[in-house]
Amino acid sequence: MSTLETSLQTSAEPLGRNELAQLVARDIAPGSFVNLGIGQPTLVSNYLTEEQNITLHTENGMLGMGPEAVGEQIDGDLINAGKIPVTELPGASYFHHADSFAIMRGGHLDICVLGAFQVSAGGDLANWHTGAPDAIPAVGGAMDLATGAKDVFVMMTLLTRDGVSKLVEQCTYPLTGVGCVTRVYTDKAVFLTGPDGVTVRETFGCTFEELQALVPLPLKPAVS
Amino acid sequence: MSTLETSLQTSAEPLGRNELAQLVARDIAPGSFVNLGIGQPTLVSNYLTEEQNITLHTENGMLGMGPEAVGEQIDGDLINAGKIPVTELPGASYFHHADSFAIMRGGHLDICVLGAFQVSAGGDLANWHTGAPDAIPAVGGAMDLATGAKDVFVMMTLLTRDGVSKLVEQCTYPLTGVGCVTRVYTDKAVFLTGPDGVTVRETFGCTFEELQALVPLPLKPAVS
Amino acid sequence: MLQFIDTVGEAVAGIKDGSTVMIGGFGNAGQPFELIDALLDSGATDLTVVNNNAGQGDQGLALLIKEGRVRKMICSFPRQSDSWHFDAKFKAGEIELELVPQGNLAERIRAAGAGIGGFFTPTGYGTMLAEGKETRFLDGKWQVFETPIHADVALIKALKADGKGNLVYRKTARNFGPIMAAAAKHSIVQVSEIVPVGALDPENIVTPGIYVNSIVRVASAGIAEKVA
Amino acid sequence: MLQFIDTVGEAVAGIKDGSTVMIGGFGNAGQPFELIDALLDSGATDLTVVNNNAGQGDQGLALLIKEGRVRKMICSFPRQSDSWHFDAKFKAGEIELELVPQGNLAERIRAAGAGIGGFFTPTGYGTMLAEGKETRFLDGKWQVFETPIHADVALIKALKADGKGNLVYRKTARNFGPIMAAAAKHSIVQVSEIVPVGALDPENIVTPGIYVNSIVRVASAGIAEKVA
Repeated sequence: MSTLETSLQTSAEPLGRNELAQLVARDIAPGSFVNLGIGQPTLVSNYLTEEQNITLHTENGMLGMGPEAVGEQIDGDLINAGKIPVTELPGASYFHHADSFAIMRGGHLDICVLGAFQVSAGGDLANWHTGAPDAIPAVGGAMDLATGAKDVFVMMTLLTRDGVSKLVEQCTYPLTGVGCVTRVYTDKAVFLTGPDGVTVRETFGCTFEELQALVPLPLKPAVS
Repeated sequence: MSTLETSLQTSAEPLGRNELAQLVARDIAPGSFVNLGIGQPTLVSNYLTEEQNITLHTENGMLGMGPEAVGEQIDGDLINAGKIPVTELPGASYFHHADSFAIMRGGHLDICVLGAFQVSAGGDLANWHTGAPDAIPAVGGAMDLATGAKDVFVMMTLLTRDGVSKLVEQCTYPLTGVGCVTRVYTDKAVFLTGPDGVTVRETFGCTFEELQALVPLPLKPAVS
Repeated sequence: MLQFIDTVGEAVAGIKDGSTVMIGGFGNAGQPFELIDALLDSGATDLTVVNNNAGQGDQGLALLIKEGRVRKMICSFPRQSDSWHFDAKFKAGEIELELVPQGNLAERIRAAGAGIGGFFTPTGYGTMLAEGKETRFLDGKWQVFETPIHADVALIKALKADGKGNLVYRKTARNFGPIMAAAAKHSIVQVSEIVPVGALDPENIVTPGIYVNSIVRVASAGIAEKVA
Repeated sequence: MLQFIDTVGEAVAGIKDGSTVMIGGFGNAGQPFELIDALLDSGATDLTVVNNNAGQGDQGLALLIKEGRVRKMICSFPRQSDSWHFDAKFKAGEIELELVPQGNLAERIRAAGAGIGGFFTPTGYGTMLAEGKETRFLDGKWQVFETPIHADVALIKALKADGKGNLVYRKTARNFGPIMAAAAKHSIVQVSEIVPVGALDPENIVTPGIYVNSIVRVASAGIAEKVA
C-alpha cells in the first residue's frame, strides 16, 4: 500500500458543496471553455479565478457568460440555461440555438460539469429522469452536454439519503449518456472513470478501504 | 386549333439574348427572391424594375446583391458566384456558405434561372458537364440551385450550333437535377415542363407546327 | 411576400386548426407573448406546438395549453416548478408529448429550414429517447437517426426589423428565433422597432428577410424586461 | 488554447505532411494568400486540401498544387479559365479529385463542426456525383447520404479578431471561414486587425473564439483589394 499512501490524496473531513465546487474549479485547465450544468455545478463559477481565463458557455446561446445578475444588472433577455438572469463579460458572443448546441455537439467544449442520480463504472450517466411511472420527463440539454463535451465531470454526493452509493456497476435510472463521464467529484472522494475501471484520486474524511466498503464495485487507488 | 390561336402567343422573330432576358425578368413575380446563374441568366438583372422589388441571392453569401460594380465601386471582398465584382443594395445581408446554401436547399428561393446543355420532357436538367472523357468536371452550386429553388427557369438557345434540339426526351449529358425544371426560355419558344408533358406558352418567329418539327418530343400548345 | 401588419390579431388570423406552430423563446427570453395571446384569442385549436418548454405560470403558452388548444407538445423541458397547466393536461392524458433533447430539437428545426431530410447524431444514443430509432456507427461513435421538424407557422420575437424583413435580436432572446423562422412555411415576427431599409448593417443581420412573412410592431417587445 | 502569433511562417509550422487542410475563400475573396504562401514555404506535402476551387493563376493554392504538395483536392469547382496548374496535374493523373456540389461541400463542413455523423440531402440525387451513395425517400423527395468533412487544420482570413479570438469578416469574404473554423481541429486565422477584448459587439460576432486556435496579423488582409 505504499503507492497508495504516497499518491492518493486524502483530507480529514468529507467536503461540503462549496469545497467540492472549489476543487472542481481548481482542476479546470487555464483557457478552457466550460459549461456548468444547472444546480450544484453552477457553484463552480464562484471559484474560477481571473488568471484561469475560463470562458463559460450557456446552451441558450452565449459564450462569455458572467456571474449572476443582481439589482440593476437584471435583464430578462440575458439568462442562463437555468433561466437565472446573468451578466455578460467582455469578449462575449451570442448565437442561436442550433449554433449554440453545435458548440457542444461538435466536441468544442473542454469540460462540462453536471449533477447526477447515478454514474456507472463505465462512465454511463443517469441524471435526467427518475423513471417513476408518473414522473413527467424533461431532458433539456443534458444529453447533448453529456455526449458532446471532451470531458464530463459529475458533481454529486456519493450516497443517496438512504445511504446507497450513486456510483454503481450499472445504472438503474434511465441513461443520459453512455460511457461519457470521465471524473466524479463527490463529498467523499474524486473518482476517475474510464475503460480500465474506476480509480480513486483522493478521499475526503475516509480511507480508501472505508470508501471501497461504501461502493459496490471494485476501486483502484491512484498511482503517481 | 382555335384554342391554339387564341392562347398561344407568338412573335414575328426569334428572340435575342437580351429580349429573352427581358421576358424572363417580366415573368418574375413582385417580391420574389431569385438566384441568377452564371452566364446568360445574369442578363436578367438588367431588366428587373424597382417596382418588382426583387431580391437577388448570390450563393457565395449574400442577399440583396446589386448590379455589377464599376470603377471605384469595385471591391475584391464583394463578388458574385461568377467571381465578378458586384454591389450591395440597401437591405442586403451577408452570411456564411452553409447558411447561404441552406437558403437554396431549404426551398426558400422562389426562382433560380440557369443555363442548360439539355432539358428533358420531364424537367431533368443537364448543365454542368459535357461528359467528355478528358473534361475536368466542375459543378459549383448548380446541383443545389436546380434542386432547391421552388421554380427553376432555364434560358438557352433551343438548338445547338449543329441544329439539334436541346429540349429532349431524355438527357444524354450527365444530369444536374432530376425533374427540377419548370420553364424553359429559348430563342424560339417558352416551354412549360411538368408531369403532364411539355406545353408551349409562346413561340418566336415560328409557328407551333414549325416548332414541333424542331423538337423530338410531343409538344402541347398552351390553352388559357 | 413580406407584410407589415398593424395588430397581433390580424397577424395570427390565418393560423388554422390542426397547424404545427413553432414558438420562439427559452423561458421568457424571446417568447412572443403578445402573439401567443393573440393566437389564444383567435380560437385556433388542435395545434401541435414546438417550443423548448411547455409553458410557465399562467401566461402565454401555458394558457394555450390550459384552454385545450394544444394537441401535442414537441419540447425538451416540459416539467418546471410552474408548468402546472401542462402537468395537469399530461397527467389527465389530454396532451401528447414528444420529448426531444434540446440539441436535437434545435438541429431538427435547423434541418427543416436547410433542406436536410434527416441526420445522424450521437445525442441520445443508448437512452430511452432513442428507443426504436435507427442507429449507425459513424465517426467512431454510435449515432441516432433524427428527422426534421417542419412547421406551418412560427411565432417569433425579435428586437428590430427593417423594411426588407431583416431581423436582429437581443442577447439570449435570440435563441430559437432564427432557426424557427427558416423552418416554418410562414413566419410571424413581433418586434419592438421597425427601421428603414438600410438602417441595419448587412454584416450584422441575423435573420435575412427571406425567412420572414409577417411583421407586427409590439411596443414592449424586445425591451429588456426587469425580472423581480 | 488561443495563441497570437507573429508571423505566418510560425503560424503554419505545425502542419504535418499528410494533413487535411481546409482553406477558406471563394475565388480571391476571403482567400488567406499569406498563410497559403507560408504553407508552401513550410514544405508540408501529401496534403488533402478542401477549398471551393482548385487554385487560380500562379498564386496561393495554385502554386501549392503546381509544386506537387497536394495529393487530393476536395472542391466543387476545379475548372476555371486560369486553373492551369490543377488542370495539368489532373490530366497527368498526379492529383486526386473529390468533386462535391458546393452546397454539399458547405453542409458537410458544417456537419463536421456540429457533430453530425451524416445527413440526407436531395442535392445530387440521380446524378453521377451520387453514384454508389446510399439514397432514401424522405420528406417527399429522394435524398442522398453525405458524410462530414473533417480537417486537421483550417487556414482562414477574417477582418478582425479580438483578444478572445472572436472574429468578424467582410462582405462576401466571409464565405467558408466560419464553417471551416468549426470543422478543423486547429484553426489558423489571418486578420488585418487585432482589437482589444470588448471592442467587438457580442451581437455581431460571426465566429466565436472557441473555434480559433492561432491568430496572425497580416497587414493587407481584409482590406478591400482593388481588382483591375
